[in-house]
Amino acid sequence: MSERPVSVWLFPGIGAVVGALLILSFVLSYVEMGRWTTWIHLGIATVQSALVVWFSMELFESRFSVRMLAIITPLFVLLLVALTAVDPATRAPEEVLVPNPTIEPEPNIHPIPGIAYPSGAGGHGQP
Amino acid sequence: MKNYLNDETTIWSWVATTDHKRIGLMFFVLTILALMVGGTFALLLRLEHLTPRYTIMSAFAYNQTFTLHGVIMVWFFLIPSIPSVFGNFFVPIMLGAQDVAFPRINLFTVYLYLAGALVVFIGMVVGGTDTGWTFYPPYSAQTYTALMPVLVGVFILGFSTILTGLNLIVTIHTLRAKGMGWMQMPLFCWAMYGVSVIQVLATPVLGMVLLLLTIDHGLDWGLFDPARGGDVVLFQHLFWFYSHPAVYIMILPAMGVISEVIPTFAHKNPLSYRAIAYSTFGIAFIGFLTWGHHMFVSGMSTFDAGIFGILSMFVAVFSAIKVFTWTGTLYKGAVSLKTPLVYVFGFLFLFVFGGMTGVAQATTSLDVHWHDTYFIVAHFHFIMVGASLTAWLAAVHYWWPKMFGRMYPEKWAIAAAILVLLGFVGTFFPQFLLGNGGMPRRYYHYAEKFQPLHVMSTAGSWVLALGLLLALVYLLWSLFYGERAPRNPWGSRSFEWSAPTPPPKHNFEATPVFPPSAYDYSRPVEF
Amino acid sequence: MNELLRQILYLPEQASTISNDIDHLHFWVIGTTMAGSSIVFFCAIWFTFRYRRRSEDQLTPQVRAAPLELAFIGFLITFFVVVWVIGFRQFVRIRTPPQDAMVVYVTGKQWMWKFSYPEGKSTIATLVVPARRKVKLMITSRDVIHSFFVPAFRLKQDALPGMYTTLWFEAKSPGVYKIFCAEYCGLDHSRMWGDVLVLDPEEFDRWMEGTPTEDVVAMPAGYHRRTIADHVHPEVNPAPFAMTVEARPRSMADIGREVAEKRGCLSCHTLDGQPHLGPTWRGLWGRTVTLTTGEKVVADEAYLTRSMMDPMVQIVQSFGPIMPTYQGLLDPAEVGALLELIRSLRSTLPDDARYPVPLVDQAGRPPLQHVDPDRAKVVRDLPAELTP
Amino acid sequence: MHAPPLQHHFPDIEQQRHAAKLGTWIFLSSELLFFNALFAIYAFYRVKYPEMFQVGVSHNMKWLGTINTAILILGSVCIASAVNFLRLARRGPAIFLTLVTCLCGIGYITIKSIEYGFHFDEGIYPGGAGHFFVEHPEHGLKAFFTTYFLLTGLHMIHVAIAVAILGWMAWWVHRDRIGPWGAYRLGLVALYWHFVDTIWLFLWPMFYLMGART
Repeated sequence: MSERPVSVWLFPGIGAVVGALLILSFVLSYVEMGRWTTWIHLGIATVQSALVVWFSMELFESRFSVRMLAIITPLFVLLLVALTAVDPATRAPEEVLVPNPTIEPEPNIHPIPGIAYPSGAGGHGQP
Repeated sequence: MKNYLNDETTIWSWVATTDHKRIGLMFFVLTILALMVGGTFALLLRLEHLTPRYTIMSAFAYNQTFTLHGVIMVWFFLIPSIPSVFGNFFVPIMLGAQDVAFPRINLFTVYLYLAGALVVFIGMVVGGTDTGWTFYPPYSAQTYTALMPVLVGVFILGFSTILTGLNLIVTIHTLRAKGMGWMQMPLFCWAMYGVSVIQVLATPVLGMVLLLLTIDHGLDWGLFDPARGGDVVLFQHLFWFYSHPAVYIMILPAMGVISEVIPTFAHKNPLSYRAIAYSTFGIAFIGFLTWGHHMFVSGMSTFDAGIFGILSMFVAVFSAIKVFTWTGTLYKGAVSLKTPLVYVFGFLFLFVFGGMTGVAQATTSLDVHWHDTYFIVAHFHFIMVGASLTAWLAAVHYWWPKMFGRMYPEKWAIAAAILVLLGFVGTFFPQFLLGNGGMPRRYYHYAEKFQPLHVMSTAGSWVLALGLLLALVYLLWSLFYGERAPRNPWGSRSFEWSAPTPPPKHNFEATPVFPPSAYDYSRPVEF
Repeated sequence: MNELLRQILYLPEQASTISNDIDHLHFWVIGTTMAGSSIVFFCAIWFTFRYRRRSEDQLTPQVRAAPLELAFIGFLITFFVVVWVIGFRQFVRIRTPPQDAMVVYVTGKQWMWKFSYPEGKSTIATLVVPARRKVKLMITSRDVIHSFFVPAFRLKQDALPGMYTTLWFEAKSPGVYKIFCAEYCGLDHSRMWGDVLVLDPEEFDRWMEGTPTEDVVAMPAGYHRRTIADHVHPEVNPAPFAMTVEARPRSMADIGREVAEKRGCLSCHTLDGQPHLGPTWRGLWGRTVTLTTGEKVVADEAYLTRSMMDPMVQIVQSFGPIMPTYQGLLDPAEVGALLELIRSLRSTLPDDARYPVPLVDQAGRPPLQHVDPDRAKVVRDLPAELTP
Repeated sequence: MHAPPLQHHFPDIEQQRHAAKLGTWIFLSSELLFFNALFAIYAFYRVKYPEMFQVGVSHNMKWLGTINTAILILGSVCIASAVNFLRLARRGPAIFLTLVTCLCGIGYITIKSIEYGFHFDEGIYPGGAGHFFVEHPEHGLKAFFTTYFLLTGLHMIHVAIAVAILGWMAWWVHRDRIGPWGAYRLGLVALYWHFVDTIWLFLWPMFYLMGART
């Protein structure tokens, strides 16, 4: 944190730009973008967070060590997310198997041969 | 003469100290206790394997023993053993600072370690868990043993590691002495910087994974339960994203110690300072890309296995550069063979052999046969015990005079070193052959044909235990009866030897002025 | 040379076609490993003696060796990449099963392997395959992760619950090869063994036609074949005064089973999936159940406890209102134990999973494309007792 | 109006400030990695069940999510200006803006709780419990909503912590009559708030926008 204060209107300005991007992203969510939906929304979010990090977190006046950290950590996020997401994406398609033969119980016949349902009161067969 | 040990001797001055040297000593005692507990579990496991079926404990007790052996050795000894002890103690002195950047946080890490150890001990006493130190669901989500305390204990300990890493990074960035740039710093500080980066960036993922497993086990949210859309391979991805960098957390400090010991005892500058410094960073960052080689046969896609295979190969290149530079440092030096150097030679052979078998496993097709067999057990013990424990012993002997002001008995130390190295090879070399023969890991009951190799391995483990006990005995003896250590017993040019032995509370009488390089042996020693 | 190196490295015999190539790569990589580490070690020893310290204040020159180091790195990178390329090509060969392979379904269950053949035959712990024919295994698990590992074939594949993984091999010659479970799966993980019984194709056909395994092949003397009851067999697990299998800490599910027997639940309900007077408890947990009123309910703790205490309110379709109420008879611990028992029987396969056993070719079902039609027809006409 | 205690082992106050800022940034990096594991879970399940995630996303209420994002951005602007005012030695507006940020945080938590209430009404509970999953038995939905509750729940906890610390800092600035020299300490807490805000800037499209065409 350096001692030099900045103009009072810098941060509201940044807030306005981020807000505008917010509205843009919200509107875009109604537009049918097909494959690009994910990347566009994430792109806008990256721009927004880059603005917040660069100005609000005073990265513009921090020393090199802090900036390096602000660049490396998102790289690690990208690294884990990408390499974890590649696995299900490139898995071999599930084998086509014959469905499991489910045995449908016929209504009035008891599943065990030789045992009949007690008919009459409490009998199972009523519709 | 006033030094950090007898400055003030009330209990409170130790319990609430913010002196990085006292905190290093406290971690030193705690990690040795952890080594003893973990070591006894290891000996019990080896005893059990004398006969193929029941020997001294039941299958359930065996499963608990190897789990606790893994948890205690990995998290309570290997990870904190060099960064928290020698990193805390020597990095400020090497940089010419009076203390670490955040002394109070440093003290907090000791109490986090104690809290984590207490919770895991409760778990151990209450029943201990039998899932292995890798906690793979769905078995870990279904086991009815005391899994939760162990998970919470390791979660707490994770924060202790993160804060130690944070402390060391900020210290190295902000507290270097006047005129000491990044390339004038001793190489041990480079290794501590690399380790701290991994600690800060990898341990949070472990914290989250253990938290998720606690939720899955306790609240049954079924995040990894395949019947509810979960996927067990996902847990393995997240667990190994932490656990492979954790393996580099264990080996990088060992490399830092070796980069300090070899120049001192060879009285020669390292073959190339930049090679070691940059390969530390290489290992720290590429280490994050290679976790998939633990999962070649676990249902991961073939394409992903290929990517992880080639990335795992590149990490080995950086380790090879370091080994090449260390061996080159001995060339044209003035080598005097003392105990730390005996351990270093053990390190060199075992680390290269262990490391190359690691590269062999990265060739995906060979790993299909080796995965989850004793070949893997032998490989990581070659690195963890053969390289990391040997380097820890070298560090203990190398810095013993500076820490306690006493010299250890040289003859006994070399005998103990020979015993440790021979015992180690006797224990773990047969396990390579067991792995080739197809003996799976974590087996209580094994096929008869593997018995001779198991008996050999158990005999080796007794020799290793004997060597370590001998080292403990003469080191304790030297604390009281060892001869007084001079300021610079090894004639080293590294900066920590310029401080008086043992160093006062604020490390230096006057603010130190260091020579331009920590390894300049072409000029006579100044301190 | 191959045989000598195999003996030295204690590798089992090379029984599958892929195992020869894997072992060749193995010898190359282990050879360089041994060479590399011994070179480093002897260099260090040699430098120690050649440049031992003669006097305490001896000074040493600053030495620079950048080009040598770059050459060393270059050689290493090329060696690693070459080894990786060979290794990955073999890995792809292992992981892509051929189209014309014969299919066998493998199911790992806590501490045993079950094999089922599309022709309808199924065996426990013994996988019978014809020699010199490609066999594709469809591997899954009923509860936790297991790993199907045959050292002699140099092959291994994890059995994941809720997912089918594939593994293929081609056995070279008849014989009996051990199967191990390589992924830790609980108490008797170390006893979850099995055998791959490789037969000549004609013998395999006779076995498939129903002659029991013992008559088909003479097992080597004293070869202990694994059966279900093995892990309780005293000779296999003699733990006289330590923890025997029975004395291991009983989980809630074991207590629940005793409560179910004591309270007479098992007289109407079954645990292994067979329909009986009451609905079966296997796979009931979390399943959507349709009631006689046609309404759908998830069988969770609430539904199960309510139907224990007041069974007449929600009766499952096609079952009679014959269950007595247990209000006041069961104390809370017993109810909890019963719930834990039912929960332990839940099916970890997703509901829409294709369960492979037994898939005998029937009129109303699509033809089994991966089975030769003539063999399926022969097996179908066999008397019931010969096909378990 | 005394200067902060210059700790014995720091050469000068500027070095101590840089150390404090670097320490906070490293702590934020470890927090980001803490969230990273959950981002990886979201990515894994989104790739595994793409169409179920579209259904899940379109099921969430987009309006509430957007209002929440606007609130957090407003909070971020206020706290940044508060640090700036404190550096200009105008303590009144600084305390006022810090309290406004606290209010934003509380507002965010109430809206989030209301949203959770709507989910519980529909029978959506974490872990795939609840009658919603009886009508829609697909697995992807169970995975989506469990990840949703985990990520937004953890984020809400972080917002609660931020509100608590900001409240304490506002009281500290007021009680000790803090001058411009103390601005860097308020700045550290501002960093934490901006971090929480940045995480939500990513969570918002992930759970509300991506694939929600209705």
